Amino acid sequence: MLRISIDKIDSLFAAISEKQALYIPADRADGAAEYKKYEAGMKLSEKLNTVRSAKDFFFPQTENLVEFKMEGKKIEVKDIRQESEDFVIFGVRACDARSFTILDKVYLVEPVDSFYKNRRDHGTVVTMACTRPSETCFCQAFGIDPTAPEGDCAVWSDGSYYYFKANTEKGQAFVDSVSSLLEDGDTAELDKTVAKTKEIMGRLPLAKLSTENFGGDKLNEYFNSDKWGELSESCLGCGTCTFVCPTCQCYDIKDFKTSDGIRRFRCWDSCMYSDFTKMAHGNPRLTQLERFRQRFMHKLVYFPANNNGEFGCVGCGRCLSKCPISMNIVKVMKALEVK
Amino acid sequence: MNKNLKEQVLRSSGVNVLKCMRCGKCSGTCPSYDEMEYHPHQFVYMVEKGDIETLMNSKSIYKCLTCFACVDRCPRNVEPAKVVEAVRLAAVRKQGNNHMTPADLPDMLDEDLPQQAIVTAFRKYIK
Amino acid sequence: MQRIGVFVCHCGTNIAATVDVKAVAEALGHEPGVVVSQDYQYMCSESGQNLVKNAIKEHNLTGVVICSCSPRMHENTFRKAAAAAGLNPYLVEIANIREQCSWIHKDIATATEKAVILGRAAVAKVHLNAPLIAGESPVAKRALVIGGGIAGIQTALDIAEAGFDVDIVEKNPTIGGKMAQIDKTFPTLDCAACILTPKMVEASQNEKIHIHSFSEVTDVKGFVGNFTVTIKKKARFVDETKCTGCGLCTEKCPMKKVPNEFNMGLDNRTAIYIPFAQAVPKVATIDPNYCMMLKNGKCGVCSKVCSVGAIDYKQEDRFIEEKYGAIVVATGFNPIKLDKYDEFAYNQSPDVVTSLELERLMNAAGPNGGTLLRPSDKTHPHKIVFVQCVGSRCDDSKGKPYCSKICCMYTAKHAMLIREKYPDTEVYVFYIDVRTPGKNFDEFYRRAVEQYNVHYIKGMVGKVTPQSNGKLHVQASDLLANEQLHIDADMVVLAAAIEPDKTARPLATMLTTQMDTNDFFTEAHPKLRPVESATAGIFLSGACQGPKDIPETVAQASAAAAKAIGLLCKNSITCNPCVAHSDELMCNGCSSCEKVCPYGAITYIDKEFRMPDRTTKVRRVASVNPAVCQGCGACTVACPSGAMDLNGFSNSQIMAEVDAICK
Amino acid sequence: MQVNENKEFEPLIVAFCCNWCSYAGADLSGTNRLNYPTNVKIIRVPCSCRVNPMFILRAFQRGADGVILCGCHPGDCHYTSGNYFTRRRMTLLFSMLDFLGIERDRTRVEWVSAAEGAKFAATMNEFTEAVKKLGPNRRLEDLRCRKQ
Amino acid sequence: MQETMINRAKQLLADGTVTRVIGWKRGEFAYDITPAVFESAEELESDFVFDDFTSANVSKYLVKESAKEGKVLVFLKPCDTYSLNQLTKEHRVNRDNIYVIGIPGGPKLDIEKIKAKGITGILSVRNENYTLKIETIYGEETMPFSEAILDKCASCKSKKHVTYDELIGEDGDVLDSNRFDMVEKLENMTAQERYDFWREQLSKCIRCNACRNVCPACTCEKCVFDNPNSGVENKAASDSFEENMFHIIRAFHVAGRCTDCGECSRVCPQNIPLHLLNRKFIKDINELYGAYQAGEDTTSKAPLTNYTFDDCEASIVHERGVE
Repeated sequence: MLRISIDKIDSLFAAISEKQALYIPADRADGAAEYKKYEAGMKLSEKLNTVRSAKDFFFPQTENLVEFKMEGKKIEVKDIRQESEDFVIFGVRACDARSFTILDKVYLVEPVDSFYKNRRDHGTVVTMACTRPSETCFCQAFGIDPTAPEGDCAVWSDGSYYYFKANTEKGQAFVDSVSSLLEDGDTAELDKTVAKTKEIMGRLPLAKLSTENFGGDKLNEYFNSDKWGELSESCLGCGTCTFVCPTCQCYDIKDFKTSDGIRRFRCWDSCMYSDFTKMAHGNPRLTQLERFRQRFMHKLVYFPANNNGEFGCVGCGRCLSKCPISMNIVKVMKALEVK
Repeated sequence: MNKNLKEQVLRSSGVNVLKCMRCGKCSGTCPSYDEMEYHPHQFVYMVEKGDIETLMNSKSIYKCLTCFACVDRCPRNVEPAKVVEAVRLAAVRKQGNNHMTPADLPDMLDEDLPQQAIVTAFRKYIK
Repeated sequence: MQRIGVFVCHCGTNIAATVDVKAVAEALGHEPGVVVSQDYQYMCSESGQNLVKNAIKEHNLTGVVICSCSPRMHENTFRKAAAAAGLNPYLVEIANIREQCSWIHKDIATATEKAVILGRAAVAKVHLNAPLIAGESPVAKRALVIGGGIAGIQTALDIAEAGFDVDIVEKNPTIGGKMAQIDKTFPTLDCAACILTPKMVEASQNEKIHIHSFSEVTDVKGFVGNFTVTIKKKARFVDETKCTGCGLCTEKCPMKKVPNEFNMGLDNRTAIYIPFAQAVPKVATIDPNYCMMLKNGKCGVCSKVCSVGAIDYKQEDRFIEEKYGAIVVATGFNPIKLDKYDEFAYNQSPDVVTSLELERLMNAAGPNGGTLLRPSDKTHPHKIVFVQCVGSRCDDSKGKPYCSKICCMYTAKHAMLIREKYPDTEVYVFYIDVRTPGKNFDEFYRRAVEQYNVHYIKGMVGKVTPQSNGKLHVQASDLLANEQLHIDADMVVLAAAIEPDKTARPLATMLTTQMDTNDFFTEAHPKLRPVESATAGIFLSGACQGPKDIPETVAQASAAAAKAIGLLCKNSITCNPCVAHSDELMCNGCSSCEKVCPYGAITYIDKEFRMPDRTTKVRRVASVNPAVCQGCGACTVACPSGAMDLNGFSNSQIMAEVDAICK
Repeated sequence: MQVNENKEFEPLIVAFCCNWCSYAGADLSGTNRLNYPTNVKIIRVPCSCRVNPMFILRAFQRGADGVILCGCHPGDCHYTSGNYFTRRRMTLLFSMLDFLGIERDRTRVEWVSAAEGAKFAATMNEFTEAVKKLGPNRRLEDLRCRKQ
Repeated sequence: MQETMINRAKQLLADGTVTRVIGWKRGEFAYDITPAVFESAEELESDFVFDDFTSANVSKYLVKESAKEGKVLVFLKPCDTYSLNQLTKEHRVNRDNIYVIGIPGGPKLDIEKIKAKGITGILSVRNENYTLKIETIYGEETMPFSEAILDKCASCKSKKHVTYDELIGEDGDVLDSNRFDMVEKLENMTAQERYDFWREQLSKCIRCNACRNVCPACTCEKCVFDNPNSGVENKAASDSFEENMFHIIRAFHVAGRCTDCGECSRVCPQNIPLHLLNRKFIKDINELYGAYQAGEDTTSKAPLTNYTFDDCEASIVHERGVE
């Protein structure tokens, strides 16, 4: 398998970033990790995951859609779409990698979202297998193997080397572009690391979490469950869970008045917000209970119903650690589950 | 007028002499009035004018009993006695004008005088 | 869709000389929503206004922008013109391109550019203007005067004279106030009673004036033109309608050792009493603290001697409620308590008295029948020391920071009267400054010095010590002679500072009027609206607003009456429609707005809302009384949710202006 | 406002003036023909206390380089107490802007009475100069509103 | 302590004094505790928890809960009682419908600080003599208790309960805290340094509104930032200006009302020290208008709805700072 010694990773990053923009998870001053554009000397974070997910690269929090120029009483519509530059995201975890599959099911089906597609076409996702999962991890519940991440190219580490394997054509192109820096090597050490990780995965507190009682056909079981009241009672209605979530895909479109016209942009929305999907006639979900239910029903029932049983959650655990009042999808599943 | 001295007196007393409305109640209330060359209300006014040296050289400042009657009764909270004390301090601090040298001490020893007083005076009046 | 007309005025050459008015009209014509944009020589002229009126009709305009002089000049002119053409007057906005553009700039290019921007801001604002209709609220044709001293009496007489009913609420058993206690008045030296009592009688006999003596205001609700006031008529245990004021009961009452407040406690009265001979109403009152019948049921003498059966030991406090259009506050003043001034020995010697006590000592109806005698031994004083500014102009906790204003003059009066009546008495006046601004005031003071030989000494008394021989040792400074004086006086008279009556502050709270830190009522404007409070419909009369002598008090009393009459004359009040309003759906009921409202225009109501889940919820929300609100907007910023907004200057309007200017 | 290489930087100043004192003071400086720069654009408000911190931020967002708030002198407020609230609100707001590193000379409160036409003009001249020295507002601008 | 609280709550439920109890409910792990309403002895018995991680200020829930029928019991730490007082003062809660039991305050633990040490796979956290024994899937770890306490507890302003119906344990005192140290440090920087500091911090903001929604002073029926008519509404910052504006206006709206409970910084998923903005206002208010502690009582006039004739002018901002 192609590999590179861990202490040479800087040269690999340098080589990639020469050709295209490279983003890697790096530690911030406050200790948390976030994706940053690679600059010489930047260190790959050892944190399990970033606070914000990798979906930002394809579906940024705000994005300009169109501009209207106004002069006096004349209005001119300006298409501001531009072809994206090629870029690489390095070090995406298996959970986030799966989230792109989910987002693709929303944005790449007809009508295709040209903004999303543009970025998706130009971005290469290089994933990184996990070795030190956290208590909040439950990707296994959604059939994700963190030791064998998806993405254009997967990378493993055994502590001494990074191993590379292309999953797609784009991934192969990526590997080819840096092949001069890679060498072939045996995977005996790596196999041990993977086996160890798999063993740890089995011991995680949420290892037994199962989705078998959820899915597209469970609408009637759960929609009117009397648990929703109790579960949503403490919800503050903030958007933390949705904004750190790698699969949340809802957005709102707004107009901003600039000095000489209007800029129409979209920005993430949250089903936890009181004006979520508010329309001219009013709001279909008037209480926090309904909005809270929407988020979980969407991930556990509605999304699989429309996507061949695929769930809208990847078990990254971000909402578990970031919710101000520690209410999350795991607690909801456990409370709700009817066996 | 010596600006520095005035500053020093104002600062060490913490008194705002501009609050004085010249009512003279301090002088009306002062038990040492007749002993003084400059009376409490004049004191305040002289400090305002910056005429501190005259005060420092006057015996009046040592005639003040610091009974604080003027402080208590001043309708404007000017606190004349604090100004008096500040001028005394200014006099004490004036270099070259110290009232004692170690050589003076033996002559001052007096069996009626508590030693404490001598030590205190010595500390206070020597450089 | 908005249809806005823009009208650019040349103002002769005032604007046109530095602003290219044609270019401004042209540029603004391209703004969204503008359907007509014209310029004209004099827009405020008859023909200019016609231009606007015709355009409104012809183009069916929904908004008008006039680029002209300051709105302070002609906003009303153009609003009237718009109204005449059938457009709501509040759909007119003015862009000030004269005072704030053409007159201050010289370069035509930049001045024109700025004029366009100012015009654009006005267009942006007028897009968001809403038609406003000035509300009206009826005026109750009755006034309330709180306080029955000379200020209250004068105000009541003037209002009654204009034909309106007026009620006086006086907390004491009789009206008359402080002036009734005064012996003579400066600078004419006429007898206070001789000029006051006829007014008291006039007030009592005027059909329009209703005196509620021995009464207090306990609650005030409502707003200008429409106050509802609760008055407590305290039990006096005598039926006012029956009592003839014959005074027999007061002669027979066995409880004769009650300190007489009318005489400043210098002598005694009975438990049932009439404060003084000319009291109005002349009705007896029983003092329940001393009456043995009320205290332990043993006596009943007054009831037995009363030939008309007016005594009613079972009488209770009564509350009456009345509606008023205007309220005049005339709560007056009191001398401050002197307990904290130990140095003047006020509490130690009966011969140290306040000036008001001296008034009683010298008054023919006073404790000594008008002969000045020392309270201690009833001997004639030969040396009297007056001390000025006792508690006035003080920067400490004991006194008041202000000048009490009246003391210089009454002390000159006292000194003069004493010297006149008792030429063998020496009089000393210790002063800090002698303040005599007033008609014939300084002449009066000079007479005291020159003609009556009163010793005026610049300096303050430091200490007064009662001696065993009955004299008062006065230690003082003479600042001009630079010496300390020691005088053995027979009497010392202290010119105590005056302060607002204690009832003023709770009253101010009820009236939602403002007070300064000294508890004087604050006038609406210190120069231009001196007799109105900032709360509409509340007027200020006399010393409750600040220290005043009698002539000033009477002048202000009549002025307050004039203001009140001006209000009462109206059948209804047109309200300024540019007032705040609260969006109840967004209001939190947090009370922030109420706390910054200077007018008390905001109240809270519990309102029922339909909740999303079809339940109902009762929530506390703010409600603005448009008749009281003056439209300052303080509440709009205090409101964190933005529920409070201001008509005519709404958040969105101001932000639209900002946007247009910064474009 | 834009900076042009060969043109001096001309700041945009937004002045909020209370109707009763400062707006009248501005009128007076006009009546007396006392010049101040065209950079200053006045917005009339009933009282200085009507000015919401949001308006001030809005002005900066939209491209103002300086914002000045004028009201009646303390004690003279037409509504008796409005400017006292203004004073506290603006002191705190300006302190916060300073805390965030926004140049303090971009904001000011000045009390101008209806009689102080000369003071109004002098204040505006002075303030415009002070803002000119700071250069364009970059720390509190919205790039979307920057003029091309 | 937990036992005492549960027993007292059960008593009050049983004798009908209250119908519901607001407290904390245990979670999946040692630290993920959720505020909850308990209605029965059984629920209390099985789920009620009070330990080193029960840091959430539950006073805000009283806005909703005290409007319902029946009295509600709430356990409040000293800092939480300030919040309740402020809510009472602003008529946002019905105090008569609340039964407050004052309980001892922190210091409480910050799981983020434990995780920042690289400790992961956390199964349990035990406090043994102020050393934390942390059991993880990767073995046991230890760290000093003092290094893991919440920032808000490290600068605790008061151990005193300002309102309660009964107390469990002793009442404490108002403390001399060091809470303004960081504000002062920033004040002493140059404007450029402060600007850079705040840009770095505020650019992290994802506008999740957690700070606002957790804040007991932010109980508006509709926030200006959610109201399209307010002129400042936005859902996400499209420009750094909007990041600044949101936090300036938010801090301004709670100026003189913020009780400095520290929840905003605790819940921020991006670790932005938002409390510094609030503390800046508190510090300014204390220095310029006299010491004022929001929530200390329910009657005093708030600094921004009050004034004195001789307040300092706004130019004081120019006069005092460093450049």
